[in-house]
Amino acid sequence: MRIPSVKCLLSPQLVALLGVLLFNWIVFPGFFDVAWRDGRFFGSLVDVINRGAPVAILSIGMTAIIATRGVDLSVGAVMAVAGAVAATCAVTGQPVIIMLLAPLAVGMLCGLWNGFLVSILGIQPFVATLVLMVAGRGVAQLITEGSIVTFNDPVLIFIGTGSFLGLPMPAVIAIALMVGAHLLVRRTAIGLFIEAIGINRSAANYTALRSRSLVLAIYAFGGVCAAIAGTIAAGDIRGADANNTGLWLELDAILAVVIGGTSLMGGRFSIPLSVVGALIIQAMNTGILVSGFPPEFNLIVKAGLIIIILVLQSAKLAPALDRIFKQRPVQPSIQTSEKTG
Amino acid sequence: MNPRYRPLAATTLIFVVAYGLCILQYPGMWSTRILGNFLTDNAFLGIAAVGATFVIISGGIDLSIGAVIGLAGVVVAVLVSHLGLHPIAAFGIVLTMSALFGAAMGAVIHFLQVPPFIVTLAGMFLARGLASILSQDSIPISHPFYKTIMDLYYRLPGGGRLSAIGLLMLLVFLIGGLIAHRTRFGSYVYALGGNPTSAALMGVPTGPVTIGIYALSSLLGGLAGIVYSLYTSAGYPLAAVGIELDSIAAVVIGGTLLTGGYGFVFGTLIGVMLQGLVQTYIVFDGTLSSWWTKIAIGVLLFLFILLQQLVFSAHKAGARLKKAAA
Amino acid sequence: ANLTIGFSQIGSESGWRAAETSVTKAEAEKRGITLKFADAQQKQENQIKAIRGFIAQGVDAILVAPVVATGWENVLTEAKEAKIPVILLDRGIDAPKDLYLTSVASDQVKEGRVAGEWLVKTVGSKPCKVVELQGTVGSTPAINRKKGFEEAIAGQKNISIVRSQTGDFTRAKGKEVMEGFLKAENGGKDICAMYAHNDDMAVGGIQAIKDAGLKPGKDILVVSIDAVPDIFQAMAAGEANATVELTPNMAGPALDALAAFLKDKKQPEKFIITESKLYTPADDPKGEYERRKGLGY
Amino acid sequence: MPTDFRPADPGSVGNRPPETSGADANVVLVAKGIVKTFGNHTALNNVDLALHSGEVHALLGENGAGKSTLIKIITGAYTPDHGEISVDGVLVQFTTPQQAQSAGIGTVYQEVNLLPNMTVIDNLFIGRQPRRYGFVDRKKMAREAHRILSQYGLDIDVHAELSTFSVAVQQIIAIARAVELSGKVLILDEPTASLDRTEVEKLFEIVRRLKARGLAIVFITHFLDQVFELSDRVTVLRNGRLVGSETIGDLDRTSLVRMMLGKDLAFVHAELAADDTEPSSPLMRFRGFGRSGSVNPFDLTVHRGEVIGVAGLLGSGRTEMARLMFGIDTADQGALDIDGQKISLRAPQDAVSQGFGFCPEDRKVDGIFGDLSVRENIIIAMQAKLGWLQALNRDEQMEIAEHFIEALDIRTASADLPVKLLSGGNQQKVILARWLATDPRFLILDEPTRGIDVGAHAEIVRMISRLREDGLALIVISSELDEIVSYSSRVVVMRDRSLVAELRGAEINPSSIVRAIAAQDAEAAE
Ligand SMILES: Nc1ncnc2c1ncn2[C@@H]1O[C@H](COP(=O)(O)OP(=O)(O)OP(=O)(O)O)[C@@H](O)[C@H]1O
Ligand SMILES: Nc1ncnc2c1ncn2[C@@H]1O[C@H](COP(=O)(O)OP(=O)(O)OP(=O)(O)O)[C@@H](O)[C@H]1O
Ligand SMILES: [Mg+2]
Ligand SMILES: [Mg+2]
Repeated sequence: MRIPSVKCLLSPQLVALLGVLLFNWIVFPGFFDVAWRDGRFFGSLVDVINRGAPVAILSIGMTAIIATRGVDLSVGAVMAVAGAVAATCAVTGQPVIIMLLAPLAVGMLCGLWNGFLVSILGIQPFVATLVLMVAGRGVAQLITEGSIVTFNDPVLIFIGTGSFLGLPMPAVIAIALMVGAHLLVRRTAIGLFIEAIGINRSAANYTALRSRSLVLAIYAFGGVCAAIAGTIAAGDIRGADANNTGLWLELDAILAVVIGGTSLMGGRFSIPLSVVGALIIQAMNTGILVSGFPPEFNLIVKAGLIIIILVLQSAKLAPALDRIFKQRPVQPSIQTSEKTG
Repeated sequence: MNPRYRPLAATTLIFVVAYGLCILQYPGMWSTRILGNFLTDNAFLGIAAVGATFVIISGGIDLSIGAVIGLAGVVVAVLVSHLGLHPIAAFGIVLTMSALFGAAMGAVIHFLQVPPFIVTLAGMFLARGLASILSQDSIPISHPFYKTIMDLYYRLPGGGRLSAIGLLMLLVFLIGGLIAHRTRFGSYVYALGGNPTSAALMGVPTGPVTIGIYALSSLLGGLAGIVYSLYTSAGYPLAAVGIELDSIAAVVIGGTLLTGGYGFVFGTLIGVMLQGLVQTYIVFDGTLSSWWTKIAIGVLLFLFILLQQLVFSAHKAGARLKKAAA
Repeated sequence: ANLTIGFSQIGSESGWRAAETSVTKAEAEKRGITLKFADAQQKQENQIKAIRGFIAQGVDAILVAPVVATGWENVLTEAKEAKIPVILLDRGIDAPKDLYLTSVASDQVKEGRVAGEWLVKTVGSKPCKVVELQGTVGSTPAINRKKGFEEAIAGQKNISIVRSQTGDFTRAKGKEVMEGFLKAENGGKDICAMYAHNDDMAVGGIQAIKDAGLKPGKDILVVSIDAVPDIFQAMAAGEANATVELTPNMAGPALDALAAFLKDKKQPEKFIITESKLYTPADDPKGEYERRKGLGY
Repeated sequence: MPTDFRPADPGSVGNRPPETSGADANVVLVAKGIVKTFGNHTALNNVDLALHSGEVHALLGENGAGKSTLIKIITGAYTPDHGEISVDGVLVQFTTPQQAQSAGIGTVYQEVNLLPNMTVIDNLFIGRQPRRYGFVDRKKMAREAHRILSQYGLDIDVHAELSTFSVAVQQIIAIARAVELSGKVLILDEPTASLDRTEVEKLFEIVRRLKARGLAIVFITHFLDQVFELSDRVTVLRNGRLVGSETIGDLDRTSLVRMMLGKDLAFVHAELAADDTEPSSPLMRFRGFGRSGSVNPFDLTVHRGEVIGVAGLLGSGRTEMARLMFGIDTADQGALDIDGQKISLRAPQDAVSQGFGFCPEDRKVDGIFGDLSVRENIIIAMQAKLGWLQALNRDEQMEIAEHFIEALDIRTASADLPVKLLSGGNQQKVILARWLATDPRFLILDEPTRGIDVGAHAEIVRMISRLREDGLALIVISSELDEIVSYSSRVVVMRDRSLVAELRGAEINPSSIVRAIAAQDAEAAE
């Protein structure tokens, strides 16, 4: 991979993440303490990447979808469905391979359904995925009959709570998925085509980009990402909570993507920056948890931080920031349109 | 007929047919009671959805409506029940506050060029947060004025009630329709949704219009909050959670394009009524478990959208795809 | 005669709620009653719509599990005009008493108090820092259960709530919040007890405690409310110390009262309060688990 | 609300405009020392412009010279970095186009900037709709709209959405709107690019009328004939600098071109088309090809190494025929053989895999990917042909892009600039490069020279000939008959969605094409 340029390290997203982490440190001085315990890292910082993983994974799929000028509101519901499927497989004693593949297959099916509505039937993404957002949670509850299906399967529990090289499994999965997805879109032409479709669908048609199959595939990928997140969420609490898994997470995922700099009007996107966006959101949540503010202030704090982040990276202010950074004699603005990372 | 109105006609037709089918299955659904309930029960949703229609036609989105409804209700309740203000004065204060709240969001959207999705999401957090700081519990409002308004209704033959808030909703739709289709501001809203760059070059004052659109949306959110507080005689910080999605769905079912630039206020009324119809149908059925309820709502939503798509895909194919990428 | 009753349920936000729904259905079936079920998806307006719909259909009676206490006067007046008796489940409402037949509910403040009293008794005079996992901000059970617990520990100088955050009544959030608390309170060494507004959050919290290398039930006492099967499993494993029961069978007493009323116009008691029973590991957790497993939790 | 443009510095009223010709009395608008930079690219460097009332002022220059940028600065769409603008001797600072409008400056920006989602009347009147009782008066607007458009010979449903009309109609509406708005100044940025002769004539008539009424008119075009026909004075820009302002009488064609390009230009002559030998090998054959409701069935055989020019009036169905040939619309009748094999075109992919290429006429809507870089815009069709997985790496892309940037003389600061920042003509070249990069054997060009400057125009015409010599088959749709004549080895004429005539050899000359186009009228007259 190319070495990220200084400019991208100074991207407003990373500055914002740093800012939120500093904020957390101010309200809770032990925030950066990391200990090694039972073969894994332990600390608030680790919690941020661990708890941020599901939204990060959702945002990976969501980034590509939004880049095509779409949106997927159903990811939260698909998480619930996938979790329910995984849990059901676990309690009915299915072989591990089925237990792991079944939720992914279901997630892909959900994604294909969304993609079918959007790309073949031409329904607006917002409503097309609203259908599954509503019905999907019903399906999940149908599978679990409204209760929390608890399981003791070591593999699922490992996925949700295990660790690898000292890092929590969810974070490892998220990082692997991020790197994989990023390489997939940037080392092939897929990324370019996604952007082209998002920027000008009509021109994409004139250029013979096979927009339909690509859009279909992207929604399917979004469904798979949601399924992975759902499996992790189930493994985390050792049970499938169809009522609450992924509830309102679609908004967090979209927020992460937008904080990551992808426009809801489609076009240029960056998967790593979306993941940074997800981390910013989680850092905010964790910060609120450890800060000791009364919970009725949670939303206000969150709103305040979002506004600050937005102002930081606002289109109008960005040039001003740029100028400040440019004054330092670091690598004079090698302005590549290549995406970061 | 002007082809522009075809989708609207199709949506209306779908509603009529769907209602007809419901009546065939449950004759009880053909009563003035149900018709009256449609208006009364959906009054606050309808009012909020009018605001959402403007926002969506302009190519934006407003996720803060539900929170504004909740906040407005709580503020009214605090002013009336705790501070002893007359409801009318409280209404005035709340409407002004909501309009300012929306204007502030519009200003951020316009001047800082931040996507409306995010600004209004922050607005949603802010409004909900303020509401739950003001009061965590729901505050009952027992002012006689509230009773008077809720007792104001026209009794239809057959036991139905044409309530004041139901009529207010119709009035808001009427005024909304006039603003959208018969005023300069309305045409600016469409222009902005069509192509903001062109609109600016053609002399549309994009800044004031953007601010106006979000102010209007929040103002109607505040009004919807007042109606909700009348409807439940209380202010509750968690009121109307998720209403923004319902109202957006109503707008879209009503034939408005989320990409902006195309839609009708009247279509939104049909969208709201269709949603009410689905819920009433499910209540009449009464056999669906919680999860089957969700699945049924999803499936019905899908059927409506599909039908609509089939009806006006021909209309869309030619014209819409040509939309310039700004 | 064959009765038709409408039941407006809040939604299906938790296992307990699902159990209440399935117990209600079972109780209705036992009595040969046709139950019209309407799920409001956590929205009061949907409940009001559903009740209006029931009135329009002319059902014989209406059961409501109200999502909030306020805002029922208008619609209940309509029901009264249509001469349809209404029975409240789970909780009372702010409305004139003549608008409903009876209310079958638990005393949520008492639930909190019972939990608090158990803690006071258990820790004695030792200093004890408590962390609290609240329910959804603004929800009635969260407010009341917090209130009751605080009342119970009010006189004890040695017991104090050091941290309190919302876990939204869910297992996942409960776990996440507890993780945060453990970091914030010296890796959990400073925490003596965890009080959760429901069992789901407690189960999540227990997992967080274990992940932090501490022993729930010993290093950190665990007390919560609801008595769902999974907390008995934890109790059997020695990981939970106490839970206060909230019975999902509100419909049984309600339908009994209704039958008596319809038969010979017998006005039932206005408030039927269900018991808030405390369960500890001494109360055969394994057996309780088995007894509850099939109830649809 | 619309009249709040403010004099920036009332003290400077009466500053002398840069032109010292003694015609100060009727100077309407002066722009002085305008500088505008985008990033580190200077689009305008110390440019002056003075407009007199009652004159048509042609603003000329190559693609990317800065003409449109200057217009946008004058009308408040951009703010200049330096320089000042005064109207009627009063310094002004327009911050929005609205203020310029209310100061009596009507503008048609390049690339029809209208609202495709709104009706014709909305587009004509937005911002100044007549009102009755506070509501806009649609009846009055409709009446007015009919009156206004009839001056341009346009009789259309004014309540229909703008997007249902062709680019040409939209262009006329944009002009009509600007004319209505202009009390002092009318600015037309390439208004004739998508108009045919008759419409251009109508426009000129109106412009002359406005001139007589004392308006100052700015006219940007790449058609030099039109410059000589209409304008009184010319100002020429080159690379963002002012080359000079001259009265038209002092110039001839060659000196004008030299001012624009900074060098002489060898004009291409029509001798290329003169060979009447039938190209030997037929490449493909459309038989009874058509689509109901769009294009009537036609027969056409395309040979290797020939250029088929397509002539016809606006709306005669030329574009629709091209779309059909490329599989954008699917033909519902007839068949296509390529090298004797039957091919079905169900989607553009099918066409591309057969080695077709298509430069659409509406580059903004169907052509460019605005936010993508010039490089990506150039390689994207080639990449689409290669598939999703076999990606060109950055260096390969760069090489291809650089090659075409040089070959077609695309003016861009770098290959990584978003293409939307290029001037219109350069965007057109980018799209051409995109298809040339796919190494096609059959290329459809729909109005390829629209909006292209003289130098590039000659270049493209030369290239068409070169491609043809390389054995490519080309179909070129153009409204410029001289141009068609200059490169076509065969000309087909369309009328009313049917292919009505085929001219070859010596028949290929403007007058016989005009005759073929107008045959219907002639028949009717008989
Ligand atoms: N917003 C912008 N950002 C960066 N560069 C720009 C922008 N707008 C224009 N340019 C550059 O400024 C130069 C002048 O462009 P302009 O559109 O004024 O050319 P033009 O003379 O109108 O050309 P054409 O005849 O092709 O329309 C071009 O090189 C273009 O790339
Ligand atoms: N002057 C006009 N008045 C009314 N309708 C028109 C006019 N010009 C074109 N149209 C319509 O626009 C549509 C587009 O036709 P098409 O683009 O295929 O024509 P064309 O020969 O390519 O002309 P152009 O030079 O505009 O590209 C046709 O359906 C035609 O009816
Ligand atoms: Mg230009
Ligand atoms: Mg054409």
